[in-house]
Amino acid sequence: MNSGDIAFILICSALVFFMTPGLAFFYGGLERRKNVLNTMMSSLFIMGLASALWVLIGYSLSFGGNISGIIGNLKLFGLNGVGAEAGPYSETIPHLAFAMFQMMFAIITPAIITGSVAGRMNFKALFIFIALWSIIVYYPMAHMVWGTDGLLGAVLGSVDFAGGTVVHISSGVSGLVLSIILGSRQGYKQVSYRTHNIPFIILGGAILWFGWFGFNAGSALAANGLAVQAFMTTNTSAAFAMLSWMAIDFMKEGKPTVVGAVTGAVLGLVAITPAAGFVPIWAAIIIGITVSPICYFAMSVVKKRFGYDDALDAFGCHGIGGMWGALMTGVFTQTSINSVARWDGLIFGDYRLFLAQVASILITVVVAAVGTAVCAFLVKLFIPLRVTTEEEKIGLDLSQHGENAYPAFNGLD
Amino acid sequence: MNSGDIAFILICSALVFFMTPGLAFFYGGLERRKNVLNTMMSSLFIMGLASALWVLIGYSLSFGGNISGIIGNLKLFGLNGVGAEAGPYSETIPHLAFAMFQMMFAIITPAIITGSVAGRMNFKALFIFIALWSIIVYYPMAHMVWGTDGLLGAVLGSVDFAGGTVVHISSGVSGLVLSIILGSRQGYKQVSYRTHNIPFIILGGAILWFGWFGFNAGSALAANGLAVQAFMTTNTSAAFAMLSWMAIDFMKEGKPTVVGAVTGAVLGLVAITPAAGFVPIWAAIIIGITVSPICYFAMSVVKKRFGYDDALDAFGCHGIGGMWGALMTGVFTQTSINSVARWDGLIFGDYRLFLAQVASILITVVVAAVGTAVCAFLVKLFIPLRVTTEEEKIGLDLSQHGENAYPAFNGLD
Amino acid sequence: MNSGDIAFILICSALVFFMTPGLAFFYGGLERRKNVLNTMMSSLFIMGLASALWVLIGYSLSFGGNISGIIGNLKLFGLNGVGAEAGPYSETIPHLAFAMFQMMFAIITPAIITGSVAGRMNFKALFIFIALWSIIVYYPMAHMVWGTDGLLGAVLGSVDFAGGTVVHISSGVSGLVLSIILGSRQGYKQVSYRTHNIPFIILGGAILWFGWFGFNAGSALAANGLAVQAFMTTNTSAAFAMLSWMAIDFMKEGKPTVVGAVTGAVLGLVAITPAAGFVPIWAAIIIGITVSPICYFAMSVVKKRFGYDDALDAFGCHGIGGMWGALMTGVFTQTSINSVARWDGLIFGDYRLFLAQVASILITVVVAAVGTAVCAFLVKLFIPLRVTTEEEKIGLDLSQHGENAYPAFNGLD
Amino acid sequence: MIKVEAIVREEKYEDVKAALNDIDVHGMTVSQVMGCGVQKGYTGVVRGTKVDVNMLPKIKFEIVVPSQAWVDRTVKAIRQAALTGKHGDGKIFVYDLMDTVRIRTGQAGEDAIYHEETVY
Amino acid sequence: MIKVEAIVREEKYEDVKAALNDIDVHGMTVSQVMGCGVQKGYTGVVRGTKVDVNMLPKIKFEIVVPSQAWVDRTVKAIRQAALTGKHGDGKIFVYDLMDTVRIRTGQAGEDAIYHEETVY
Amino acid sequence: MIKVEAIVREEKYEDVKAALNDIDVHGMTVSQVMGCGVQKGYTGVVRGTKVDVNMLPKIKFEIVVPSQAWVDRTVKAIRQAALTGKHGDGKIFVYDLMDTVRIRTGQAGEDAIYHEETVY
Ligand SMILES: Nc1ncnc2c1ncn2[C@@H]1O[C@H](COP(=O)(O)OP(=O)(O)O)[C@@H](O)[C@H]1O
Ligand SMILES: Nc1ncnc2c1ncn2[C@@H]1O[C@H](COP(=O)(O)OP(=O)(O)O)[C@@H](O)[C@H]1O
Ligand SMILES: Nc1ncnc2c1ncn2[C@@H]1O[C@H](COP(=O)(O)OP(=O)(O)O)[C@@H](O)[C@H]1O
Repeated sequence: MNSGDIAFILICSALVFFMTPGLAFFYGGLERRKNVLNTMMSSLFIMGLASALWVLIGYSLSFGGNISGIIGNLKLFGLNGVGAEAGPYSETIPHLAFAMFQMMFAIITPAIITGSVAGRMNFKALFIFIALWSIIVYYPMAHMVWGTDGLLGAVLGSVDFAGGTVVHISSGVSGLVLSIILGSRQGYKQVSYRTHNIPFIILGGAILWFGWFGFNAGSALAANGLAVQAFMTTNTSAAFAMLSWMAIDFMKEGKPTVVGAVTGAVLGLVAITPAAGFVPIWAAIIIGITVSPICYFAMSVVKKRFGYDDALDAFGCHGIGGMWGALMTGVFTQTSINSVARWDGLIFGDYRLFLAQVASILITVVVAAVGTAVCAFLVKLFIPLRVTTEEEKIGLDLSQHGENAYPAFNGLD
Repeated sequence: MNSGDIAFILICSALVFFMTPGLAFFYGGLERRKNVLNTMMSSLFIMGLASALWVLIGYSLSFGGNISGIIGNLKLFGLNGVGAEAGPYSETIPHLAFAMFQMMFAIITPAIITGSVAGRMNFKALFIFIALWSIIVYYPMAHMVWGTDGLLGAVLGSVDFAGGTVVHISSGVSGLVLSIILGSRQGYKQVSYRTHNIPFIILGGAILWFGWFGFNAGSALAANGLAVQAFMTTNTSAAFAMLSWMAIDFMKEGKPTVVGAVTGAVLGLVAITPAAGFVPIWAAIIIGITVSPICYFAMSVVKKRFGYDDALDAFGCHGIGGMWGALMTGVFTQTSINSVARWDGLIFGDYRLFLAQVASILITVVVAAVGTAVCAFLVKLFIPLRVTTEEEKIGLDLSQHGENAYPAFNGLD
Repeated sequence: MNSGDIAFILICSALVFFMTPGLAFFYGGLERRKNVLNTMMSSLFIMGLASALWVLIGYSLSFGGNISGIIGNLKLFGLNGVGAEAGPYSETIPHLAFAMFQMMFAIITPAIITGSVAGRMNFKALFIFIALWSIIVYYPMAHMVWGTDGLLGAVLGSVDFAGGTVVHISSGVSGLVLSIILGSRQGYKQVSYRTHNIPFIILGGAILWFGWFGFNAGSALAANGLAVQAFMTTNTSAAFAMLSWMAIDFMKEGKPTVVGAVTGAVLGLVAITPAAGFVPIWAAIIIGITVSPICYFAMSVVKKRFGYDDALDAFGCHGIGGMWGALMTGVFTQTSINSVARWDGLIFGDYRLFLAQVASILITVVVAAVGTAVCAFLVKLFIPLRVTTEEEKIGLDLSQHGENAYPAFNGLD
Repeated sequence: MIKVEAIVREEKYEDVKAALNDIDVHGMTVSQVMGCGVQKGYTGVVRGTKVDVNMLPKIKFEIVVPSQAWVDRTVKAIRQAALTGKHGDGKIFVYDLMDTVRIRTGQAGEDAIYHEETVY
Repeated sequence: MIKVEAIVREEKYEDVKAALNDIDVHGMTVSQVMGCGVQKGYTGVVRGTKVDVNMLPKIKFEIVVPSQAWVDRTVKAIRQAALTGKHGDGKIFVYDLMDTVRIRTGQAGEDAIYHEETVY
Repeated sequence: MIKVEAIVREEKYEDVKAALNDIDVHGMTVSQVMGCGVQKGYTGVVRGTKVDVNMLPKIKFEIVVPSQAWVDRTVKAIRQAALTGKHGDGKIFVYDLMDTVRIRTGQAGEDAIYHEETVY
């Protein structure tokens, strides 16, 4: 037990927790005014639901025991036996602290999905979907990548420092699949969807960046040199990705946009996530610079070409950005930085990690896509996934929650 | 001295500090637009006033010496002698760090009161009231519960991990009493008061939850297993209380509201506060689930029945929620979790702690109610407590501060 | 290496990072609606640009080697060799952690400048200006004050705990000079500029205060008694400065304004910055109380008299407040609190530190003023500094970024 | 068909609405406007600098009524509710209408604004 | 010169705009208003307490057209687009204008609203 | 009683207000509206995707004046202040009023808008 490490993980847990409301503002600002509350609520309720599930069964299914490298078991039901002593994942902090830190990841991951389906999903259906998805997709993913004897990590040898596959690819791909199952918003393509509150996007983006330090540096599970390294690669990638998006905006439209700059920063954060504690700082620069154009292309060209309505770009940001990050981890990892990686990256002459990363990405895509389809199918048995046309027109704030976000701003109080 | 503990308490102090502006947004969003600045300012100025008082006399009166178990003395005036060495309340952190952490509680507690009187109290009267109340109610309460040889803690044996009585019951009850003394807002009951900015409520609620980790986990005064335990019970209670309010909303209106979900989360945080470092996680689940229906009842039925105008429900949330939490602490405490408690809770077969909790709640209610009446009486000698009818109509932002929160949103700035 | 210290510096770095978006909201709320995004973006892009520059050359030029006490060299280019081992500035944390913590200062400092030029500067020119200014003014300033064998610190013996000269005087004076070079906004003096969103000012101010704990306490570079002392002086000065501004408002207009209270708090934070870890708590009270009237005078009388358009008072707050703080550091410093100071302050009978402080202030003013003029001249060679009259009228959000902050609030989105 | 347009103080919004309800005028359209006139605003203070606020928020009521008799009742009710006696109480403007159509039913003229039962 | 003023449901904003475009009405001024009439709002719930919302957001279109024939076309287009058949669909008010001036050119009368090429 | 209603560019708000002050028109009511006409907006970009903004923010001035002579002066002043020569400068609409009432005094007709001393 080390009080410095405990202090660090406790505060990092709080920081990661804070990211979910940050995401609510990031997404809420991007949505149209009539849907802002529903969009925010779609992240917020998960702070309740995913916490509750995690305490009851989630931690146990993710990190307790091991069934074929795919999922844990229920021996730690209700966090039974998870207490002040060290657990199997770290010797210097209580087992419960590890469970808590991991809980915050189990909250924000499903919240990311909701960006894809903003503006049209029935809130009750979303509630059930998220519960199912946590069980069917998230806990297995967490186990496979980070759990004892997990398939992707321990067996295959792929690495994921803070959740490139578990968090970003899984949620981004699930968002895409769910948005296709739901169909596009009414008038998608005809009507232009503008953001309704850019300062909220800035606020959300800033909270995300702030919290991401806890996310990535905290994933060292100790206040040590590795945490410092992850902190620095994180900030560096975000900074360069912001600049690189600004450059694209500038070259294409002559003006760097604010939404673009914030989006770029988030992309840099997404892409460095799997790599943060494995790569040198110069690699973080490369990862940051490259992720923006790739995702810009995905959001502006690919999305249009294929015509899916990934409303707030959960797939375009987290799906694509996460894949790029996971691949680059296979390119730039140095075992001398973190010996958790078995092999060096491609650029240092070893292809094994790179192949493991590719395999890991593919398996994650399949698990997320199939799992999402299954969850959607199950929910549909009981409740329609989508709101009615009229509810959609009126807006989801009023139709799903009976509320109006800022009644005073065109109303009279 | 332990650098891990010092780091932890410093950061936790910052987190608790951040809760007061969080409360400002939580309250500000709930108020009508014309009163939003006054509502926020009612929390903000306390960051100045209560800090100043605390440094000068507050810490000394609360934690310096002991007069009949009721209050401290003035030996530590101006934090004289409170420095880098350990103090009487913890061996691993500087005495000044303890004084600082406690200061943050002395800021947020009176700020909570202001929710009850939003929309009608003269700002100057409020300023003086808060100064008096800190001295007449808060410092004695802090001393009685947490001070050396304090009446409620050391003598009676009641426990309060992070401020169920000191912070929540005392402020909630004071809010109720002050709101009755002031009288209702004009047109209360006829006119419906809607929230004016729900995203601000979300922002404030999120900051509160985030900061509450510092509030409760920090109350362990060290980065150890107890802090981890308190962190986890805190989040668990908030999560379940959010879900339980959503369930009520759903059952009663068919739609979970966003304001309700955030309110539920805050209630869960309030209720777990006295219990956080004393109860097992499963008890936190029970506390969280039960607090929402109880407070829902208080806010929607009791308030209506009795007709008092507890404007933003400081009493309904913090008063009732705090009492429930303090009672439940008497039910679920395990001395094996924290040996500060002398006895186990009711459910483990010992009634002594439960009785001490009941006594402690009653004494707190009396101190807060009488103290508030005295303070209000004193203020009234010099200055009217309430704004004029016209000032109330025009709104307190303009009449008390000469400002308009968002002139550009119907103006043309 | 000490894990408590590492945890502390990592979290403090995150806190200081968070101040820059805080500043964006503080400034954004103060500006007119049509310029809010540009105002926020002027802080935000620096999170990208200054981070990138710092990693590449900034840290090396500031803290690597020493050329005549004025600037470092390029030996640490790309943070080469700055890693997990301790560096020359602290033995208990990795060298990279120190570089990271310092990076956050290199971000917020140029962001402060942008307050002076809000509403009229060409964004592209600002981008280049900030890059140049970092190299020509900031890195030398950081080196001279804090670097090994720096002119102002090591040689002259002046002290600056967390950046009174480096951060506040340098940015405030640069803002003033740049605002004079640019000229006033159109209609300045005829048209009244009102704040457009006071809750955002509150939010920004609260985040600044919150982050400032990391700024000042973190500057102890360890979780120890000195950090606790700096934390307490910081809060105390902010609290008294808030109260003292409220008193001025009350005496002059009969009503304390919210904008004033927040401004006062920020002033208290600015003024205590150089002094935080050198002075006793009672001195923090004096510094806090005095800074508000001085800056009030600067903003309301001096600015009007001389007619410069320091739009959001970067000079009035940071320039003047920083000078006052640096002076007071020469008055109240006690070597017994922190032996980094060679001499006691004036009030304890020694004039040497005071003289060093005066010299240090003067040199900083000259470096900032000349450096800013040079940077502006260089930028002007390639690109006009100011937007066109029409662009200014339409607003910088639309003209510089093609965006509208809240289209939904008078639009119909 | 005549339109009564009243510009009143912001804080009188609820009173005017209630007064209209009392005389059984239920249909109305309301908006937020800014206005100046004899009353020229007030002087605010931002960081010690005086700032003139010379456009004040006002509420505009638009009420279409069928006859001059209704106009008189409406004007009277509004005046009573909106009066403070101080400058800035506002103005009432009366316009003639060519026609009115109820979108739901297509009814024109008086029928378009005649109110059956009020429906929630 | 005649002004057609239509108050429609908020969610019909885009439909009405499209319908007007279809009949080649390109010039219009739009604003957000609140309204009540037969439709009296809904009841919200804040923390378990019922709250009456009796002014509902509506959109006001103002379209100046040159002739009665245009009025008829415009009214018809709006009605079709804005109709739900439920209370609250809104009203259309028609006013006579004395004059119109195009600021850019100084043209008055019909010329002021006649549209040449649409320019981006 | 005649009402002059001018829809002008947002950035011309202060200029128009000043111009009206110069010709001693002090009473006015102003609101934010959106408009389209010949000028059809601009194309924004959100994350690389083009987004059409075809309703542009405009400012509506409503000024009631006593006579045609005042109308002419007012129209001229507004035109001069609001002119850029580019599409989108806006329109001025002129309406006849039946009556005007000053709420404070109950004065009707011209008296209702006649301005004594301006009061702060
Ligand atoms: N000539 C006018 N045209 C249009 N609106 C006017 C005119 N005069 C006054 N108003 C509106 O009426 C409001 C109150 O008018 P004002 O002259 O200040 O007060 P009073 O009518 O009590 O003398 C103004 O704020 C403005 O909105
Ligand atoms: N007499 C009136 N004067 C002005 N506006 C009216 C009037 N009656 C209705 N309105 C406007 O028309 C809207 C719809 O009217 P309402 O009576 O609710 O529905 P419907 O016309 O379908 O019966 C109202 O919200 C209001 O804005
Ligand atoms: N027929 C109309 N009815 C009502 N408002 C109109 C009409 N035509 C134009 N407007 C208003 O005038 C503004 C400017 O008109 P526009 O045709 O774009 O420019 P211009 O008058 O310079 O040709 C529009 O944005 C709209 O608000």
